[in-house]
Amino acid sequence: MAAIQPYNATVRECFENPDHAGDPQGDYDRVLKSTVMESEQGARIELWACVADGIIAKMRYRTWGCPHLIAAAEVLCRRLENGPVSGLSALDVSALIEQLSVPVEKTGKLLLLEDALKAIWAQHGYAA
Amino acid sequence: MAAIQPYNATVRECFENPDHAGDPQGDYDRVLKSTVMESEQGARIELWACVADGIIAKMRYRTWGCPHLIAAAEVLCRRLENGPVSGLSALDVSALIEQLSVPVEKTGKLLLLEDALKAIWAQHGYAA
Amino acid sequence: MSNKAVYLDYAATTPVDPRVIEIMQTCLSLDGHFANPASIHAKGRQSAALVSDARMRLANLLNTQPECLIWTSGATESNNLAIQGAARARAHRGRHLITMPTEHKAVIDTFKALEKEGFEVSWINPGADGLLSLDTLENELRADTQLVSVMHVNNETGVIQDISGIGLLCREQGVVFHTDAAQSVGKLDIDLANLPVDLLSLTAHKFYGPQGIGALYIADRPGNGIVPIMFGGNQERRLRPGTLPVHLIAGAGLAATIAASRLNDDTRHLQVMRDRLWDGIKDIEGLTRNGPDGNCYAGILNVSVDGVEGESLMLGMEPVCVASGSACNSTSGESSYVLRALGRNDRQAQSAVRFSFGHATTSDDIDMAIARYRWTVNHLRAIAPRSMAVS
Amino acid sequence: MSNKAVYLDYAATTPVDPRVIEIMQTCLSLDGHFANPASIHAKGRQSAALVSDARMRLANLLNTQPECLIWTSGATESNNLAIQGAARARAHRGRHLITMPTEHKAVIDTFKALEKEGFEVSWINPGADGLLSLDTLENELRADTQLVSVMHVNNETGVIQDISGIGLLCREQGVVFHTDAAQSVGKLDIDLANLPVDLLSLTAHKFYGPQGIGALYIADRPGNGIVPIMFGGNQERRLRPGTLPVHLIAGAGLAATIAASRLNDDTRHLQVMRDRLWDGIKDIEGLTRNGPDGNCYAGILNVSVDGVEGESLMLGMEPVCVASGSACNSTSGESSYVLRALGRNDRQAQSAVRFSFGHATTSDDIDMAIARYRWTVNHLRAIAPRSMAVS
Ligand SMILES: Cc1ncc(COP(=O)(O)O)c(C=O)c1O
Ligand SMILES: Cc1ncc(COP(=O)(O)O)c(C=O)c1O
Repeated sequence: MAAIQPYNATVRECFENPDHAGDPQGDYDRVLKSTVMESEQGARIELWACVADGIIAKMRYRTWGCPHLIAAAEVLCRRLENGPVSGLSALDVSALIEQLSVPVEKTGKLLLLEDALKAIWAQHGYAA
Repeated sequence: MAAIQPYNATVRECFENPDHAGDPQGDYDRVLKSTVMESEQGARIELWACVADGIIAKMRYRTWGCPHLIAAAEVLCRRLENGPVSGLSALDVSALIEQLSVPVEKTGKLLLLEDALKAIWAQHGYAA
Repeated sequence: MSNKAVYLDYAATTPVDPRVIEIMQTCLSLDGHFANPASIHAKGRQSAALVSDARMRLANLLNTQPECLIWTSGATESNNLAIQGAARARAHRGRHLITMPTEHKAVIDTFKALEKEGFEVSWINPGADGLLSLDTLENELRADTQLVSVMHVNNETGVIQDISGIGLLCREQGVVFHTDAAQSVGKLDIDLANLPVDLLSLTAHKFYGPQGIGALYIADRPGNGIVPIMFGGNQERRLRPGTLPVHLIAGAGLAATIAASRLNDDTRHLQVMRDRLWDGIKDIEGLTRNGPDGNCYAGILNVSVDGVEGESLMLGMEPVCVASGSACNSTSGESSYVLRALGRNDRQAQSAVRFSFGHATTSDDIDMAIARYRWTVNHLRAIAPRSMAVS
Repeated sequence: MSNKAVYLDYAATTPVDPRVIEIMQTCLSLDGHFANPASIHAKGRQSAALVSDARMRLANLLNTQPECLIWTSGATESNNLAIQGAARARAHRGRHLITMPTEHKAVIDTFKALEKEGFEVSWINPGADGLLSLDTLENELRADTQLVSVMHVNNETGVIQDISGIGLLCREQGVVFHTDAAQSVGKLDIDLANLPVDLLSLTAHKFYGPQGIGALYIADRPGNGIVPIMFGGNQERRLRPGTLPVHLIAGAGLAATIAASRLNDDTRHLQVMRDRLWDGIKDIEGLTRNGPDGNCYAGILNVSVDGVEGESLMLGMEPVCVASGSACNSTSGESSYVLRALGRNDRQAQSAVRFSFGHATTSDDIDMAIARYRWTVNHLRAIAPRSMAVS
């Protein structure tokens, strides 16, 4: 029987344990931040990247949105934290869609996260 | 639960044992006969009354029709046979309807039998 | 009566397969799969999975895609949705429709309703064999013809129409072809991937599924759109709203799988039963077989007999359960319009008995039917006026 | 998941009562009552007797005559038949119709279809309490108004309309009054002998009967005729053709009897459950109850909460099965039009959760729902941007 399961295990795990949700605490060389929203009534996301010693020392997000968006933000932060700053340069949206089994009609939601990351990378670039 | 049973026990018994169906055999003072039909394609009935020694010595019928009509003819013959000739004068249709639990939409069928009896009574009258 | 009843009315409705009963039961109680498949919670999703599984099973039986199937309450609704839906969807192109007077009431009365709405319907009579002649159909097809509806297997006689030939003709002319397959789905091999059929109606209770559930197949072809007859929700591509009845759908799906698996065996069994019955009665004087020898579904044998009244014949047959004419009209009292269209007169049509068989039918059942039929015919002839005697 | 699921979505559909399951089973197999009730043989007559018994049971629940009830496939079909049927039957007298935007989709979409057909529909908004004001209705009634349709109990909020008052107004003006009672039949006391209702829709799966069977009540009054939407047979006074599904009808009938017997006890139980839930969450900041305190069916509690996204809220509630907005639209993704009509903004409407209870609901179920709801609201608020915070 075809299991109609809208959320895969990764989504569920991230939803239960959004370890990177919240504001960044602590002192960093630079704290980059972006805020993106779908519409006045729609989903929104705040994203922080804290840079120290040439790496991404901390990633944080806040979001009001569906479980896939929450999970996408969490997965992204886990992946980038403690990695090179170049990680901020681009989001592999299709890999994320696959990892989170995002249904086609919802893939648009992930563009929000892509926009948030782009805005941070732009800030980084201007300041660099 | 309301039993939806189109044929009561009397109808079933008469249908199984139509003892008076068939032509009359034997010698009688008078054999009165009538034939009535609903339409070319519809039900028909032949009715015989055999009179001897001032009584109805034998009643016989033949019919092509529904179980209620068969039963009505059988019941009528059983009732009149060996009774006074005045029995031929009239059919108590409503008693028959009750005895055979004839559904309303089918009561018209019994008029056929009434007509057959009337025709016999008329013959009797003319000849008397 | 129920204990010793011999059921030979499978064309009216079949009992439900025990395995189907079982799956239906798993859908009813609080710990089962009863939730609304449209609900997004976990139990709703389980129901949705069952529904999609069942749709796949039905699609497999018909060799088509699940997306082409719309659940309905039965073939009556499927016929109405297909015919009203296609006629209205294409009314701007033309208002000429074609069908036959030997169709099921659900088709006939729907076309009559469309006539009142301003559509023009050509009613093509069958030949003496019950079949639609392709030449006649070709002659009736016009530039403004939009829809042809011809049933697959006739419910009274078992006559099998050449739906492949009819469908091809329709395709050539760009006309939508609907077939009422209530009597053939699960009984004859139907391969929709290779049949030029646009719309096909079916109902589960004719193939050992539950009553109250059917489907409409809508071929995925340009121009094959229909408009709904009921409104109110997103279910079934907005073509058929209402909470999907999970137990009925699960039952219909399993019944489809079971039907596919036993199709050949069943057909052989039905042939044996039908031939046994025919052999047991064919010598009766004044007997007519309604429907040709060939080109007939094996599960139905319809006979008329001279000199015998139909209602009394039915009583005499007890406890054998058979149909007089179409079961769907049998409380209406009219004699069968299908048989009259085949050339039977009123007397013959009213004496018609439809015996129909299923996989539980035994030789003993058939022998009982033969015995009752012979007894009743003799009995009623003995009672009838000599003027009715068979010459 | 299914094992530990807590089902609080009774307004979407209920599990089937064990006694109802039992009677349904006696209708399925070869030795049971599965025959077509239209067949005149012995087994057909047994089925017909079951159907007439069930019709009587449903009539008793509603205090009406069995002749006034037509079996359908559910409330969606009943609504379509009533509304399309009455509007078209009276179209020669006038083409003005009245309903509300807070009706079920099966009513709304049917009226929208009639608008396309050339009928004029007045959509009356409810007050902030969800109720139709009788004064407003009186003002909207015109000489050419033919039909008013207002539901009894709202499926999202539980708001109970004054159908007696509405019906009286309609009677005075010679207007047909239809009510969608899908959410009230078997739950509230409905006495049709003393209610000025002309047409009433119901569905068995909302009161522990099976899915796929409903009925339309048609009051026996002059001028209350409807025309059918499907054609094809003599069943149901020619208003609804198709083989009558015996097991579904028998099940619906018994469910009606059971519902009547437990109506008062159930109501008390539902009140206790609802109050326990409300007491357990009402202190949450930014919480709004959708629907007034009074005039509400006890089996439904609908709440919105600020600062929380609806889909995530639904996931957080697992394994408690609740509805977001109306179950009937929940896969559509739109926020509830019913709540927006009550004055909620999009954000509030999309966060709405409908808890609905049944007689199997326990205090433990409620406590679990309270715990999950509180946890989820806190959890999601902690994740959300501070700009979304509840002030
Ligand atoms: C040929 C045919 N079409 C349609 C139907 C109607 O099916 P249902 O009663 O399930 O709607 C039947 C049987 O009743 C049938 O035999
Ligand atoms: C108020 C209301 N009307 C109509 C319906 C439709 O009922 P069904 O899905 O059984 O046709 C429902 C529930 O789905 C309902 O809650």
